Amino acid sequence: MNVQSEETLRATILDSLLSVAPDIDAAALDPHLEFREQFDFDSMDYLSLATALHARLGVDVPEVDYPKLGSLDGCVRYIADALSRRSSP
Amino acid sequence: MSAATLGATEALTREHGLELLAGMVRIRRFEERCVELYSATKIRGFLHLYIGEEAIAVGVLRALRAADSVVATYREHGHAIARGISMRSLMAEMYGKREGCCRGRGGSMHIFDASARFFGGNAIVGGGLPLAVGLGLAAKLRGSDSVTVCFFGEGAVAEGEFHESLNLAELWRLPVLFACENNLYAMGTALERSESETHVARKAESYRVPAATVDGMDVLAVEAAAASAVSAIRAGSGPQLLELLTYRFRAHSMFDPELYRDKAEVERWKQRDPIGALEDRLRAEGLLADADVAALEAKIGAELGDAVEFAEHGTPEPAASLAADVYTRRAGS
Amino acid sequence: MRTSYREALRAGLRDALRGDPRAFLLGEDVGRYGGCYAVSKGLLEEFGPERVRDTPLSESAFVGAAIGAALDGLKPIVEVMTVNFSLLCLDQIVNNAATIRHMSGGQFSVPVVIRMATGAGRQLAAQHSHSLENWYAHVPGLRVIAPATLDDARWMLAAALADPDPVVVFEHVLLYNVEGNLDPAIRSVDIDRAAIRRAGRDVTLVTYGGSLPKTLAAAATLAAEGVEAEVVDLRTLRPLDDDTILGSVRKTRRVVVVDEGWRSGSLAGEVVARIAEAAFYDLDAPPARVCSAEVPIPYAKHLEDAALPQPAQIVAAARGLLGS
Amino acid sequence: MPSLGADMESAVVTQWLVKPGDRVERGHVVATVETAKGIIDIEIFGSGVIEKLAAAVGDSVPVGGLLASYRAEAEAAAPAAARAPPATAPPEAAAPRPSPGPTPASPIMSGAARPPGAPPSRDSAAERRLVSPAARKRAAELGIDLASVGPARAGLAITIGDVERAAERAAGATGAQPAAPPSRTAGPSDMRGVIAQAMSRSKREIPHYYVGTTIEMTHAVRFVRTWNAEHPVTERLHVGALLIKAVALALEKAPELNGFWRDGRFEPSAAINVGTATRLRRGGLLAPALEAANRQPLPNLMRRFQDVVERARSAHLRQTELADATITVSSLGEGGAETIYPIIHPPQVAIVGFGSVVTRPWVIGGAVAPASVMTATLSADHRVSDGHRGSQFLLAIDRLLQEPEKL
Repeated sequence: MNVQSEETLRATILDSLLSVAPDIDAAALDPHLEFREQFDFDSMDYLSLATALHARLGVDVPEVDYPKLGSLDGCVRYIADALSRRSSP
Repeated sequence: MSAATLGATEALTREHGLELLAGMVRIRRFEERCVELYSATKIRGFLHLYIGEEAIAVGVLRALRAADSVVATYREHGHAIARGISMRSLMAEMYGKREGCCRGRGGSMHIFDASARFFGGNAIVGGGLPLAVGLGLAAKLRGSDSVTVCFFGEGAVAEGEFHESLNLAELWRLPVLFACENNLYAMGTALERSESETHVARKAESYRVPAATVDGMDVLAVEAAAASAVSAIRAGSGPQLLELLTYRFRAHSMFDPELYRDKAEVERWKQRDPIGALEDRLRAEGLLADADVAALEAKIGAELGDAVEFAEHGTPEPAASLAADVYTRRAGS
Repeated sequence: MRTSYREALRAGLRDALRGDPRAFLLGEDVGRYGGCYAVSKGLLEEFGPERVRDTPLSESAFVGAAIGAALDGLKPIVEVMTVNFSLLCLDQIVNNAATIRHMSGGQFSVPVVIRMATGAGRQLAAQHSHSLENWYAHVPGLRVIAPATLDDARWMLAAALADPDPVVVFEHVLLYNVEGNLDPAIRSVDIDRAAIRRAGRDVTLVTYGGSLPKTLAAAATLAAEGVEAEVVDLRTLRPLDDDTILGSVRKTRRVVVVDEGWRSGSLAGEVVARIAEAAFYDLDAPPARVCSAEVPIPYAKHLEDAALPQPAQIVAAARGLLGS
Repeated sequence: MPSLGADMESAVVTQWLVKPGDRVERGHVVATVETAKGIIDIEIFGSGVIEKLAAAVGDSVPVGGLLASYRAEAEAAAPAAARAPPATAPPEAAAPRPSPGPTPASPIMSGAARPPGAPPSRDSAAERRLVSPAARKRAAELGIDLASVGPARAGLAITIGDVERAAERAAGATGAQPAAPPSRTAGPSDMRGVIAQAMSRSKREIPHYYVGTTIEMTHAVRFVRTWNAEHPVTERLHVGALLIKAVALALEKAPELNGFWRDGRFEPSAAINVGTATRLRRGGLLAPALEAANRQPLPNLMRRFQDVVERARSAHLRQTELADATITVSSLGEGGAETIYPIIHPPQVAIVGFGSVVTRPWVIGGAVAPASVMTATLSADHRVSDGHRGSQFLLAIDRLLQEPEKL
């Protein structure tokens, strides 16, 4: 995975995040910090985020993995991993 | 006048006499039954009785042919029966049944019959006179020799339509016989209380319409006057008017307290009952026996009983067809 | 072909008298005088006094006589000088012509056509200027029509004569001198339907008779402001063509009814009521009416103008509904 | 300042459309004011000449406070009898809505402001918002709350075009342009005020009673976990959906908890529309309704639940969704407190509170063991129901949650 594609992925994830929570300030987002802390996310928000990511990227995140979607960095890591697993046999 | 002078100048055959008698008795019995049926609430609305005036309808209408036309008033049961409209058709109309001549739309005051060229009872006093003028105009424009008889009461003489119609009919020389049934009262208003000139015939003369005054209680006199007038009209004389002096024996409509006329006056006129007068003359001349009267009454009783039965068993016009015949082609608003 | 409304009516009369021996014209001064508004000028010479029949000033008798003749199957065409005079024969029209078919249980029809002038605009004051179309349009048994265009003036009489029932025809006095070209393609008109005289999407202007030219003028003014008004000419005042009226209102959602009659109890009120009953939920604004002021029509020109619906009022009413 | 609804106590003047000396006619819009529900036109209730503007733009004026005075025809200066329509449009559809409630009499309604001879009663036409019949019909078809639609210009009626434009904006907002709110749904700044008013009214007017119980959630939690392991993300469940469904089903047998208190009496609702109190990230909360929640299969209810929560948090709710609820559920969710004692949202008559699901010692089969449990509370209107009925209702919810597969 090259830098270019990670940036694209990050933008897509951020877009998905904003589609679920359009009221958050993307400029002030801290990629390391948990959404729960930054934006008061609850389980419904995580479910919505997982649904949005599934719609955009086709990645079905199991419920047990929701905690891994906790921050933007976490999301990028998890999704990139899932995508690479899917593309390689 | 007395019964002895009735139709003094007319020769009378038994057959002719019995026809006239039967014509008047049919009307009389029909209306007497109507009174009963009205009291039993089988007939509703206004019911204006012709009792006492039968000689006019019978006498005048004998002068007409099938192609002639009749325009009548709201007191028109007598005219309708004398013109040959069946008792069944009339009684069913009184009952408001679909078998009635107007399918229950007209009732007592609005009898119409196309086959009899009977253009209506008309409940607007004077409203029929212009129609008669129009029927006369149609005959003239067609070049036919048919005559229209227009019945109206003396009350209509106060309406403008009387004057307009007489003027127009004479102006255009139309074949119309204006038959004024002068029974002295327009509802409760005596003629002398409403007219400066109480001789209707004189009013007609002012329009140059030939006019005669006739004893309306003498069926033979009426018949003779009408025959003469109609034949002149048919020959192209233009309109004529007959003022037929008569009297209604009963109230204006079904009941009224008759405050406007004297009981003695009513009794006096009843002595001149046109039916009784004709009977008297026929008996006096040996043309009528008790058995004739009994046979006549039995026949009329049967006809009337059949008519009532027919009306009783008639079908009410369905309310769904309420709007029928408002227009020829459609129901619209 | 250049013609006037008056000439178009006359051509219709001539057609009728030529085409049907049962037809004849009668009325005050229709013969030698040539008609109060010169509509029947020349017809006496062509058809003779039996069929172009002058009458005395006896509205009840000659209208009643026409009804009587119609009862016997003739096709009389009566001219009553003005609607105001027709009140003298209201009895014959309302109590006889309109009722006899029904009262006789369908035995008799009354195929009479009664023409009368109506309306104001010629400074004839209160006894020659009124618009009482709604009086007749109220009565079941009558058909009431109001030709407002040259083509309708030309062809409506034939349609009226073809109707077996009594037809009252209203000719607005201001229309007699209107000139224009007849549409050669039109050889008959449908007196069951209203006509869309101008298509538009923003507001419906419903009118009839003498108010049609004013309403079209108002529509032109509105068009210059970008408002596309649809103009519905009722043509037949009874029975009303609900489908055309409602169809237009459902499209534009706004309606102004222009009626030279007085507002109270007016035909405009009837049109508005039907719209409210049948198209309430399609309306985007309350229906509006432009009617005559509730005064007997006065003589002086400026007063007469002030009493009558004018294009400016129609424009204002439409603007009011559009909030423009 | 006219009262524009029972919940309104004051409003901020946003614009004056007249100045002293202007002639005004009854029905003219003289000013606009901002209320919790949006910007509303103020109509004048009489005709005359404006004398003085008593409030400046930006001023908050309490209901009944003086906005301006005008000189009525042939009269001395009178307070401006300005009235505006209630912000809440009359009900459009069969579903019950909260009514605007009675309007308290205010000084501006009295005295010289009234035209001579006019009765002292309220003028309903002047209060009514002008909405065309076509606009009402279209709004009902599109599910657009008319309170969220404004006329093309102050003083005009709302037309079908206005409704359709509002619908287009709403459609656009839920699609590509999330930044444009479809309606004048209360924003964060005035959200607090709305809550304050509604809750003050609730505590002032509604005699609450409270019952509570602890519900074992082992089965429900396991059911959701199993379901979610077996289903893709688009079909997953949330415990909250089970709670809503249980409440809705239990309500079928507790009609006195479902409906509205209006005009001094209870109006039960045939429909069971469960409002879900949804916390917003920037503070405040909204309670969009899940309509006919008792009749929807759980997966459908879940999708709808997820949808309204998402849209509530992104300010895409329609006003109807806020007005339709016949009862409210307030659930604290995971990681929260164990018990909540919620306050009824008027004109509803009950609210159900669920605490966080926690692991606590629990007696199972005579022995104490760790179990997932949750506290359920009911706050209900004592004018309509009693504690015993409330208690039965909670126990019914408990029973339903023990068999989650049947929900």
